Amino acid sequence: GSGPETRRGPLVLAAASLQEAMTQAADAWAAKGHARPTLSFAASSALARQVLADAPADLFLSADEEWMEAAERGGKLRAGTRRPFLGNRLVLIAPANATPPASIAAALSGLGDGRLAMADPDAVPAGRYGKAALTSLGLWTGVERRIAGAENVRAALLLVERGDAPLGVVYETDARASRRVRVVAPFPAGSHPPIIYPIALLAASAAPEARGFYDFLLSPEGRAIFARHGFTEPAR
Amino acid sequence: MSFEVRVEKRLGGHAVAADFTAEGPVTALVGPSGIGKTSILNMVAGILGPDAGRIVVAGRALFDADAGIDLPPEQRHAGYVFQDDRLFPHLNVENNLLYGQKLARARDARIEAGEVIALLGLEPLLRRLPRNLSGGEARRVAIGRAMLARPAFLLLDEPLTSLDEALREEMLRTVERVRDQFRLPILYVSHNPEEVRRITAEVVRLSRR
Amino acid sequence: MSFEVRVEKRLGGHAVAADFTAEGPVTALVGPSGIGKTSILNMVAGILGPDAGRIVVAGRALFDADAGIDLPPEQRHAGYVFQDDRLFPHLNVENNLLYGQKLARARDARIEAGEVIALLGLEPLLRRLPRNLSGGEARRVAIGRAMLARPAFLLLDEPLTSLDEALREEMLRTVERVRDQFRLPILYVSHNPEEVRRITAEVVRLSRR
Amino acid sequence: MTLTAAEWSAVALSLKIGLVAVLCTLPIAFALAWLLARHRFPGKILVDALVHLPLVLPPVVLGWLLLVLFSRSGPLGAWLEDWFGISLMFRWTGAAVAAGVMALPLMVRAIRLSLEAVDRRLEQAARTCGATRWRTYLTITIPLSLPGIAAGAMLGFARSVGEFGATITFVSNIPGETRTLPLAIYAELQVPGAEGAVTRLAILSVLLSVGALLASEWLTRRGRGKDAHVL
Amino acid sequence: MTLTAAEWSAVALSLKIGLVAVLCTLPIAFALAWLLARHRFPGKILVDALVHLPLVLPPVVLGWLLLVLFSRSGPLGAWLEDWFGISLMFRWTGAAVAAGVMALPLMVRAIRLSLEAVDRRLEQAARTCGATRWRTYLTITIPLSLPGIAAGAMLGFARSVGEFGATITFVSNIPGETRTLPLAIYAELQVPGAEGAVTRLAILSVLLSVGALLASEWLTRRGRGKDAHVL
Ligand SMILES: Nc1ncnc2c1ncn2[C@@H]1O[C@H](COP(=O)(O)OP(=O)(O)OP(=O)(O)O)[C@@H](O)[C@H]1O
Ligand SMILES: Nc1ncnc2c1ncn2[C@@H]1O[C@H](COP(=O)(O)OP(=O)(O)OP(=O)(O)O)[C@@H](O)[C@H]1O
Ligand SMILES: [Mg+2]
Ligand SMILES: [Mg+2]
Repeated sequence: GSGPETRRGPLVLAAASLQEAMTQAADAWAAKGHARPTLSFAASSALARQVLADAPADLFLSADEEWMEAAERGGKLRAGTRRPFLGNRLVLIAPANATPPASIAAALSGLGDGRLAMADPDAVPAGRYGKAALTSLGLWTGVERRIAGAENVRAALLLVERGDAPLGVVYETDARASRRVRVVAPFPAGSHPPIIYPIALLAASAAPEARGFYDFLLSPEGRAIFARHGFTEPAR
Repeated sequence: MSFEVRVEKRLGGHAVAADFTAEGPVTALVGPSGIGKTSILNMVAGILGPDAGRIVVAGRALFDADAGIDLPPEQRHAGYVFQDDRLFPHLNVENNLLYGQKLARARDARIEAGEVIALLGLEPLLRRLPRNLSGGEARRVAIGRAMLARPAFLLLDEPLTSLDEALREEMLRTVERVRDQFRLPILYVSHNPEEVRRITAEVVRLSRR
Repeated sequence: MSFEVRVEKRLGGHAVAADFTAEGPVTALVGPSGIGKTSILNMVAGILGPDAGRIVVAGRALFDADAGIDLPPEQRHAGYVFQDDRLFPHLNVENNLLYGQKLARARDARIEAGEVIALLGLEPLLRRLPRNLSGGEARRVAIGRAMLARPAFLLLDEPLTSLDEALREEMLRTVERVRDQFRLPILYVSHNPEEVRRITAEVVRLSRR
Repeated sequence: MTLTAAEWSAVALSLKIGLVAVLCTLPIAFALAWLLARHRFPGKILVDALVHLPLVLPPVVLGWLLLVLFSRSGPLGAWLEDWFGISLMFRWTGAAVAAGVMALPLMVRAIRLSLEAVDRRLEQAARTCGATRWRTYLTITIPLSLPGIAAGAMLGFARSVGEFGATITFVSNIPGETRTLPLAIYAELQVPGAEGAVTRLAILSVLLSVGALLASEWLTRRGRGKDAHVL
Repeated sequence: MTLTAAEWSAVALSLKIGLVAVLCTLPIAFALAWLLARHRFPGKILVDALVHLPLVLPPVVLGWLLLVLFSRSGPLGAWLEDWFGISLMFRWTGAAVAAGVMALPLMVRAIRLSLEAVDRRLEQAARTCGATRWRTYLTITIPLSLPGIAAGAMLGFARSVGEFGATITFVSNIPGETRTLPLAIYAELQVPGAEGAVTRLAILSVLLSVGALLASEWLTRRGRGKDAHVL
């Protein structure tokens, strides 16, 4: 449970896709005798807007660099604390019970009138990475009209889990978390810009242990927790 | 035999009951306020269900608890002038007047719309909505609507309320004409003994037991 | 001088006008249906604004277009029996009756609630809601409410409609008592010449020009 | 303000989906309102609660329920597919279903309020004039509850135009097919610095519903007018 | 069904926020409904459109607007901070504001429908009986529009309980402070295979609003009852 007012843990604004790993990290930190951090999960865009509106929070973990960049330009980050924190991989998935196609290209050519589920390719970070990857593989024009743009990666995952879409593009972390989908193949790392989850302390941060928790997350011990959920070291 | 009414009905704590058979064309129904005159008219019209009894009008059984007969109001063909008018607020006077006529399969067009409108002096009001009518004007529209529904019998609940002397006289003469010419059975509620005396000798008097 | 009424009002295409001064306690207002009797009562009560004119009751100017006087209805202290009752549907009979009394600063308690309730035979109905009343019962509640509002004058729009002979007699006697004992000015609309004759000699007759 | 093709498409889709949703939901909403206003039956509170469901549950959950029901493997979806060859998944018709479901509770409530205010004695009067039960509904009950019907249609349309969560969850965000104004707005909101585009789209939403507002006011006023036999 | 502490907290928060939102919005909604039902004034259609705004715009946009208005640097936020030392940011009070704003159009419409159905002649009768304009509102107009007030409160409460987009955008998703049932459901939806938890939370939402439904039915029935001087 959370401590009394005087020992309040830092308030962490984190992208929703980090929920499980982040919760475990907070538990681990609290287990060391620290005040448990308060975690608020939402879309990176919503959280970044709150940061820009001077939200009284301590830490911000975004699912993409763009919103972190916007927060920094707005002067809302504590100078020098913005770091690339985590990386991730993009994979093509299919329902677990479907027959496995040989490759990404083979899978996509067999799409027929089925849909390719992915986060909105024009807006949501995972969708934009996916679009870039498919474009560089020369597959985008073939599937462009078959895209089902979901609200976020988890919604895309759901469509594939239920078999409503025969294929989907999601993060490897999402694919690993679900038993009802199978990875067809990962996208080559070079086919899209590096996937980076940046972290930063906020200028408005006032909680005494904010810095401590930030350091903990970036420490090998902290990173190990995220690695267990499939997150990688961010590409430099 | 124009009306044969034998009904019982509990309303709240109060019991309404009537048992009469009327021969003549016009039957007056009188009695103190709250005795159940309107309730009886409602039962004859079919909008209030008796607890028990039997209602026959002009030889046609409208309700018979024992025989399981209970005709819906639209098959009873009453021309009912309600005590409280009940004009349709969204229809103008003309459409109120013609509402019943439009629905009746031209059973018999003995009573002409033009004639009724002239008789009741409603020409200047045809385009008006009910909310813009005076009390007496609304009363006249209610009377006209009932007469134009091509009724098989009339139920008149204090029809002359709010009418001035001249209109009252006109209306009484009309009722007399309907009585004598068309021989429609009429059940007539009134508190005015003079009115009753003029129109019929057959008076059913309800009283508290 | 009880009433001094000089008003003009256009209603739709129709023009209502009156110009009379009444001395006696009771003034009867008669005229054909639709001539404007109710409209005049509404203007005296303050719920219909005249286009022009002047209204003085018992020496008090309620409305004067030239002098810019226009008292709101609640300051006119009318006891108004509406032609269409207008009982408050969400209040039971008792609360309808006492509605005005509760609001009046005990101006004068000349008319007692218990007395009025007994007179109108309303005891058994006190807990009833208006929708469960017969026509005559509702009428009596409307009369009671007006009398109990501690009025400075009475506006009675065909008050005896729907009342049986006995109640009519009772009510007429009550009006006479109010007239003689309390000397409240009364404006009385009726279509019944006999009723009018009995209650006053001062008759204002409205007619079409 | 000139619009891009994508913006036009979103406006047209929102209008189409809103109109279809309201028109198709209206009879259902009227029937439910009538049931709730006029009848007592065991389980009434359950029906009432069910009608409110789309209001109470977060839209995403509703979208998820629709997905479960109408996907090819879902009970209703399989039935629609087998019998009519219709699939709602990823189609604008699915978006209209989502919008209609979300609008339903608002429409039912408004219509029910008006129905409950209709004076039953007027219906009795119509019956004695010879009108059957159905004829009475058409000529008395419905015209007298027109304010509620208009208000319900207005609320429903506005709700449809604003519907986001159930739609994107159920039928995804497909340009030209299911990308209504809110979905287009959502896409813009994900990108920093697109506030201008968001504002433009939001203004379009508001204009759409001001149009609906004017239409519903007109309808109500007409209903109060002189010759209002609606049917 | 035993609940975890987190679930309890979400239920309690939803209830608190829903009640506060409805109670605080009710007088505003009544005033607006009264203005729209009883008055003609230039710009009326604008006020009407503004009232519908929260219905038409996607909730996320509303949340963002609230964020801009109520942030410390925003016009209203700065004012609240300077004068009252209040901040809504990341507080349950902010969630109540968001819920109230989203509920407003539904409440206004329902109340307005009932107000428009009140027979003005009864108000005139009250005036002649000596009631002032205000007294007449309290003793006649408000009791007679109770069905609409109850329906509005019910709709508003249900909408508050289901509110997600504006809340998460405005006041984030903070356990024990702003994580209401819909936000808790959102959190569970991020976990694959948590359908069970989502269902539990959804059922709790439904139960909350069934309670509200029963309360509003009771209120309406009481209003039709015998002694209904509400004030
Ligand atoms: N819904 C109801 N619930 C309880 N009592 C009712 C109801 N409707 C009518 N009553 C009572 O039934 C009795 C008969 O009413 P009804 O309207 O038939 O009287 P009436 O003879 O027409 O009186 P009036 O001459 O005053 O019109 C009255 O005492 C009335 O109060
Ligand atoms: N809102 C309105 N619009 C148009 N005309 C109206 C309106 N209200 C009343 N009138 C008309 O004004 C005239 C006077 O109405 P009023 O109710 O004063 O008549 P009245 O003398 O009381 O008649 P009655 O004896 O029938 O009650 C009538 O012709 C009526 O149709
Ligand atoms: Mg009667
Ligand atoms: Mg009159």
